[in-house]
Amino acid sequence: MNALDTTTPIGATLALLPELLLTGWSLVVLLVVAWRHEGERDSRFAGWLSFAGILLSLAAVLGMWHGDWHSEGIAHMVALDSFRYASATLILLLAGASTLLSLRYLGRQRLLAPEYYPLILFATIGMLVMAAATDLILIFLGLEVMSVAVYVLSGFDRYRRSSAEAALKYFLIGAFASSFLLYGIALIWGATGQTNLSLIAAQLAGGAPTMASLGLGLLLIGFGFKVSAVPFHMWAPDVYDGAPTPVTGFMATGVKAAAFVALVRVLDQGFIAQAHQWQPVIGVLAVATILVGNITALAQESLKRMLAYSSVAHAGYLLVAAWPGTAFGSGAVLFYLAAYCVTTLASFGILAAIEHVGSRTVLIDDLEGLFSKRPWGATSLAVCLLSLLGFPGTFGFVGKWYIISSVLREGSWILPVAVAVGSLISIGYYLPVITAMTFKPERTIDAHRQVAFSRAGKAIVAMAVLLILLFGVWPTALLNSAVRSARTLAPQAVVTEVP
Amino acid sequence: MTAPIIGLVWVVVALPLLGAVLNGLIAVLRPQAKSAVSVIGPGVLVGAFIMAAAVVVGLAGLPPDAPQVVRIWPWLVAGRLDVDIAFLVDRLSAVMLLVVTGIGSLIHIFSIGYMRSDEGYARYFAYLNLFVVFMLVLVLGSNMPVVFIGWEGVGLASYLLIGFWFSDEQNAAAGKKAFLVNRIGDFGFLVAMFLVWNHVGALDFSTVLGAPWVPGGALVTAVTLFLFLGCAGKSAQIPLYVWLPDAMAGPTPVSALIHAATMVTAGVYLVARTGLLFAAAPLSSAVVAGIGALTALFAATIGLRQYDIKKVLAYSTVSQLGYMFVGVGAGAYAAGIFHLVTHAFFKALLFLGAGSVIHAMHHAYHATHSHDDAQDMRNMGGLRRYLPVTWVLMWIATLAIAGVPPFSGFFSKDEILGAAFARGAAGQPIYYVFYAMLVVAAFITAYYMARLMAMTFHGASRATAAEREQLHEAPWSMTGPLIVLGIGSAVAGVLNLPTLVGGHAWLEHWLEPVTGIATRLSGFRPVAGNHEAVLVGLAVLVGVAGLIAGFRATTARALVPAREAAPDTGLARLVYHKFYVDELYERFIVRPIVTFSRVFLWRIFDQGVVDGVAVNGSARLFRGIGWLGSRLQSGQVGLYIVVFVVGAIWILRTILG
Amino acid sequence: MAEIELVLRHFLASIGYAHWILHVLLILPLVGAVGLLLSPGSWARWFTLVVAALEFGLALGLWFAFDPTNGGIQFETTIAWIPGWGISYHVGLDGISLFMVLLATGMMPLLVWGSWHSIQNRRRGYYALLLALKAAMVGVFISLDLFLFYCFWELLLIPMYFLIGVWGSANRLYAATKFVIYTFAGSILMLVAIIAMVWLVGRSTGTYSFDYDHLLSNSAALGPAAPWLFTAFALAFAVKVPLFPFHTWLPDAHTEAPTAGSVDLAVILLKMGTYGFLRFAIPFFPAFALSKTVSAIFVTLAVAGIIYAALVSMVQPDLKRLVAYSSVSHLGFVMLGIWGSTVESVQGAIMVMLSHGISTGCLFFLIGMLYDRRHTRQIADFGGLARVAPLMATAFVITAFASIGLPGLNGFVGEFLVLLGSFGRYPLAVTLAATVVIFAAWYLLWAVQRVFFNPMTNPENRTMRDVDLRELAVLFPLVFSMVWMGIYPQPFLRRTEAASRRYVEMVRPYLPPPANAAAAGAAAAVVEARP
Amino acid sequence: MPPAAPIAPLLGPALGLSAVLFTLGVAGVLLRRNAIVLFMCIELMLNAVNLAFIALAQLQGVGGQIMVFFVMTVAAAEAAVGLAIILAIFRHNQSVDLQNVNLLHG
Repeated sequence: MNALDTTTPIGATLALLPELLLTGWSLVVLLVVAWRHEGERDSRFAGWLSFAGILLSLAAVLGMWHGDWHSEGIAHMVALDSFRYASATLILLLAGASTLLSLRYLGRQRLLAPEYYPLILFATIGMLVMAAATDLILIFLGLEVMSVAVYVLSGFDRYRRSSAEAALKYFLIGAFASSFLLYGIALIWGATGQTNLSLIAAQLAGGAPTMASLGLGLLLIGFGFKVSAVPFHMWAPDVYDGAPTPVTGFMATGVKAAAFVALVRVLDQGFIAQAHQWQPVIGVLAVATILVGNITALAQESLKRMLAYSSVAHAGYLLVAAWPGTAFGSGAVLFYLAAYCVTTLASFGILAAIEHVGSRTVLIDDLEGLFSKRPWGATSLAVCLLSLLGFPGTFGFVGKWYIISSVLREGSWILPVAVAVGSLISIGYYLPVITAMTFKPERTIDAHRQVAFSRAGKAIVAMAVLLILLFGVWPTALLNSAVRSARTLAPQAVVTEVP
Repeated sequence: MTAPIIGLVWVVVALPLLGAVLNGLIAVLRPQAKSAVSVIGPGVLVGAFIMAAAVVVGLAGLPPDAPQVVRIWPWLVAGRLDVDIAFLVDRLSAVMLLVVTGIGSLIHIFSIGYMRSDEGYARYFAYLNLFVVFMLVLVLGSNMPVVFIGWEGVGLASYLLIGFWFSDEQNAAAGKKAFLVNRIGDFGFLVAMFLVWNHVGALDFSTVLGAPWVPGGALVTAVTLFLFLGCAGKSAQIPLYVWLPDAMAGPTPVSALIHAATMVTAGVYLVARTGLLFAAAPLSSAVVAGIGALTALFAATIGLRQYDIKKVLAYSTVSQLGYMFVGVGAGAYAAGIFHLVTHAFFKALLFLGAGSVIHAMHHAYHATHSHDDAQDMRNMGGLRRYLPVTWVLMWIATLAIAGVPPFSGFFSKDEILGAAFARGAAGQPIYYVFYAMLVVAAFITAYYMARLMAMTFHGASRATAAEREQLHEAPWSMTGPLIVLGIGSAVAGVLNLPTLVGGHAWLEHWLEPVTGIATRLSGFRPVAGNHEAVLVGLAVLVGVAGLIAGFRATTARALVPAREAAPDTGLARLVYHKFYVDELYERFIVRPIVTFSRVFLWRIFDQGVVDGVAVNGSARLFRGIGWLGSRLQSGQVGLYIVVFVVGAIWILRTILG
Repeated sequence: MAEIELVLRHFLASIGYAHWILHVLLILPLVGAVGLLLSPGSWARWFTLVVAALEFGLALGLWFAFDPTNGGIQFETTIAWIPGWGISYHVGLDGISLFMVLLATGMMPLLVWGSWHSIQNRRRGYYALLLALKAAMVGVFISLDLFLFYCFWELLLIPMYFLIGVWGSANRLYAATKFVIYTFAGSILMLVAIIAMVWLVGRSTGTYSFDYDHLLSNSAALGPAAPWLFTAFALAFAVKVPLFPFHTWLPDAHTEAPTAGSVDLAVILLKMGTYGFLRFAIPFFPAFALSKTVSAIFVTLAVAGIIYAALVSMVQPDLKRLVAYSSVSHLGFVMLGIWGSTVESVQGAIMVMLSHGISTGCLFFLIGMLYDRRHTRQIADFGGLARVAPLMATAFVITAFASIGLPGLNGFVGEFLVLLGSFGRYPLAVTLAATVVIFAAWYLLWAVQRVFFNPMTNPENRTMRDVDLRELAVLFPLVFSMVWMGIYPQPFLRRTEAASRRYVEMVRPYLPPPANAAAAGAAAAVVEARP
Repeated sequence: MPPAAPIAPLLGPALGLSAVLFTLGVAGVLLRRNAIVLFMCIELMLNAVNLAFIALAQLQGVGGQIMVFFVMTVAAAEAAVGLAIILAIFRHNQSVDLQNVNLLHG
């Protein structure tokens, strides 16, 4: 319908419309906060302003999606397909939700530098680029834009040692991993002369030379880090733990979502012919991630750390979904990402509301009696945890079911069993949280008095919970949309000539 | 070919059931309404007796070989199984019907006086009526499952009545023990049913008995042996007899009705009912007779040294049941049933007489606030002066059980002895041994009965003067039934007067259509007349000798009340303690099972292995691994990098193949 | 009676009962639960009682509307749910599930009555959870779509978890957690198996569907995967049954749960496992499930469980724990009956499920009443109670005897049919299982003796109240049905026969032929006499 | 396939050097404990990649050189942020030794 030629300047601009809008808007916000950066009011203002920008960008994405904008010929640099639109929508929703969840938190924790919101926007831009990129260079650029912003965000509470430490760890290991990714890009380019995924696929259709395989391996290492797959996951718990909670939520969802959609696009669009090479790697990483993430989470006493490990484990499930390399599997990635992100973000949002001012670690035992004091908050958290667990009737269950389906379809037995076993282990740490909240009496008379949801936060959490339940019961529309989006991911027409 | 009255046989069962329900309601709602209970309880029984008599008369008017099956309603209809609640009215069940309702009525009437002062009066009659219901179902059942209802139901009633005074731990335990030991037998009954079902595909008696069983085959032997296990439980035969002496913890009329006259004879009835099977399984029959003979002798021996008057009678019952089993084991089913009937009379009489004695003693002790044991014969003595009616009647029963002509026991016991001997003569010499055992048992029986009489009624009274003043005969409601039973004990022999003395063996002929075929099939041949005379003579001689010996031996010694008596020593002690069989069971069966269950199955296996190692262990294992993994997450960037690089190298190696 | 049935059937047909009843049964408790949460807390009990009574009243129509001659699924409805994925809301009932639904709904008013005073805190939540639990239970038994089934199967854990955890007794945390993890552990692999089945069947037929009928009629396509799939299904169901040695969650859950929780566990939850075997695990994989080895394993475990649990039950110091172990023993009979694979044994198994629900449920009610009064369940704390609480003692003794399997009460019917029906195929196992008549009497009568009989040594028992009218209203229907099912089980057997026959015919080709029984002929004249 | 580049005489050695440099960087990251030094090692790795791009540009055209510019830009941005973070840590710890950076663990 609306075909764009991305090789023309106007085409490229339109193709990048959401990113460009957001970039422009973020600069405006940056400008605004340069003038208004005193106190909570200004911070909130910046927050709402950023939120408006996100909405604007979201409108652009939805418009493009609805208008079925697609590229003429192969997509250069940026994809114009439903997969991009779907993932961009998800990312923007996450960014918006994170923004709103931060409003009250920053005020409470006296993190009143309004640069926070532009940074979120920058990270979001990076994510959008990653989700859109059909070119390795663009993926790298998007990844770096995102990462640099997130490095700063994770250390945003710079007066706290743990936050600074988180930033340092994330930065050092992140940069280290980026160089692997970059080396991979270099080798692939060297082997094929291409950085566009479809063209790479065309080059490698008959088999990959060693250099390309090596490059693929290095790419996987880089992505492995970003999605926090075992054994590249060890930064994740520490960083998630140290970063301010809304940032953690954003990292655990947005960053992971962007990394996964980019990974899936790289694998399915660029290296589908090499599936026999990367499938064993992804498979082993998936099983290891599921097991390590879940088992280590069992030993956690801090809720945040537990959620961090749980998000590592969920990366494992997502890797399982990435394993088949089919439209079905990619659909599962999208769908599970949605399920996981909605749930995880809501969990971190609730956690952010529970956290004390000052000594911030929330132990699982601290939640005792939450239900009797804050029934809705506790119930929401319980629903989230059940969804993470994959309990029927929740979003997470449909997601897991979809993942298992997509893998079983390809004839793998081990991965579905690993997912099942992982879920089983995970009940060992999700359940005690619910137990603590509901079964145990509060420890002190004024326990949970400090729990504070902003109105926006409440709305976000409530919406997330409703989505969890709604898509747990009526997932049809979303399932279909995920599959349809994923279908657009197949390598585009095999082109042998470089245009 | 029906008599309409037979179709109403359900009324016989329904009446006591009505009584049980009404009395039960009274017990719950108005326990003090004793007069109503006194009317309802025995009333329904008398009504049932009249109805039963009418049914039997109706049956007598029919051709002899036409058993009447009265279907009440379909019960277990599933797949090929089609079991109705249905009653079989034939000549065998007719006899039992009369015995149960007849003796039952008398004992119910007796209970009015005996239990009147008890606070659980209504409850008592509810149970007693309930018992009769189940007993009637047992004898009337036209198929094995319906018999089984009665079979277990009487166990239930027995359980409730033995533990009637449940606040005493001993009574409660005795009730439980009775039910449990019975259940061992019921297990046999069940398995027998399964075997039958598997072979025949039906469970009603006419089909089962008419099925083609291979004579002497393993299957029919197994069926009958399992059945006999059931009978041994219900009828207190070795090795399952242990519950019956304990069952004396119940009220004495209960002992008379359930544990002497009716329930315990159910085993004998069942063997007679399934006589065709036993006849086809000579091995099982020999086992039945052998166990019977052994029990007869063994229990009689224990009876020699008991001091509790009811315990003596209990062992006597066990012993007499042994006689009956020898009879049915030998193929003389009619003889077994005959002894069942006469035994019902004289043993009920003995128990009720004992009840009368206990009632008197208890009353005396109660009035004088004494705490002595009202059932210990050592505390009695010389009671004939205070309880003359009871004394006379008890002697009649004693003579009957000792086999002194012309009292009823003489005829029935004699037939069994004759049957055993005849079997021996018919080429199964083992039966000679059984015969000899029975003869010895007969002597012992006479001996301990004489001892009982001597200790209770004769000699000097060992009660205190104050107590003696309170001793008196029971009211008419109690002595009346005693007298009726006394008459029965004396003359019930005419029911089956042997041809030897010019009788017509009426009962045998009456039962002929039911048991005759089985008797013939089992190869039973009565002994010739002249042999019989010798045997009879011997039996009488033994009985009389036992009586005299027992009486003289007892009166020869000076007896002291229980509290002053020295404990027994040596063999007497062993016998007094019933050869320590209960203790052996306790030590080698009960306690090992309990200990094994508690220590091994529960603590070690259930909690230790399954729960501890497998369930909590695996949870702890995962948690432990998690803890280790968590420790690995040391916070050191260096370590993270190392792990990262290791992973990177692995990926590169893998992807390069 | 027959006329009344006929009239009722016509009436029900005229209001389209068969078309809406199952949906209503499913939704009504949920609506009730939501309404409860929205209504004032002081209404909670009455509100729930009304909903429960309404639910049961509606469900009772099933008794009449059900066609006993039809062995197939009745009241069937299919509504597309996730159409592209072959998932639909497909519900229906047959003779196997009919009584489970009736039992679940029939127990509900009693549960409310039974919890009337014993639940004091957070009443609204408690009753809302009870209602939700009920909906999930009904859902499990009427689902004919595996996705739907699995959802209900798992959803049931949540209300139960909270019921145990919030309103349970001292060790409730451990028990609730153990219950959920144990059952979740069992069933998670079933999810994989269900999906795998759908794909395997889909690949060979071209139709990807979670529909029960579709999967059943094409189960041959599973081929070599069948053993694995069966194992996954069997594990889920075996835990729920619970089949020895997967039973250790049960004593804890039973013991710690509040009365209503224990009752629901006993009455319905345990039946889900055996129901699963009857409905899914065996029909899907008959060749493997009924093969010699697998049969041997299951029959051995069933018999081992029967005897083992009885022995362990005997030595329990805690009344609830004792009854909990006795459940394991009873459910072993169901398993034996299922593998007996004759019409008699399968009908017997259903009857055991039903009667175990009633008698064990009643025992739990009684123990709950004891607990309400004395705040202890230790057998040693009681003694001689029959003196102060004769009615309670009577009810307890009757129920105990029903549980022991006294003929004339409900327990016997099922156990007898199971043993009788299985004897031809497993004579040794049945003989061993039959020994439990001894042990069952042993553990229950011993408990009865120590609780209700014996001297009253503990002075605290002296002032114990007997049951009041409300409690009587709970006990009476149960005791009444025990007697009814014991002496006239025909209405129940009649309704389960066709379905059992159908089931047996379905699995018969995979069985070794049973020992043949001689045709039975009636020799005796039959006198019809119906009072 | 693009037309084979005329000659790439230094391709092998340059790629080899790039690999050596990259490995040296990895080794440095593995062995050193000072955050600054670590960061420099990472820069070394990025430059190794740059070298590889340049070397491969002989084969695949000018794209390699363009990419190097991207990489340098990104490296600069990373450096800015990274040094700021290291500074923040230094404020807390008075050292940039990574062995002291283990508040978060477990």
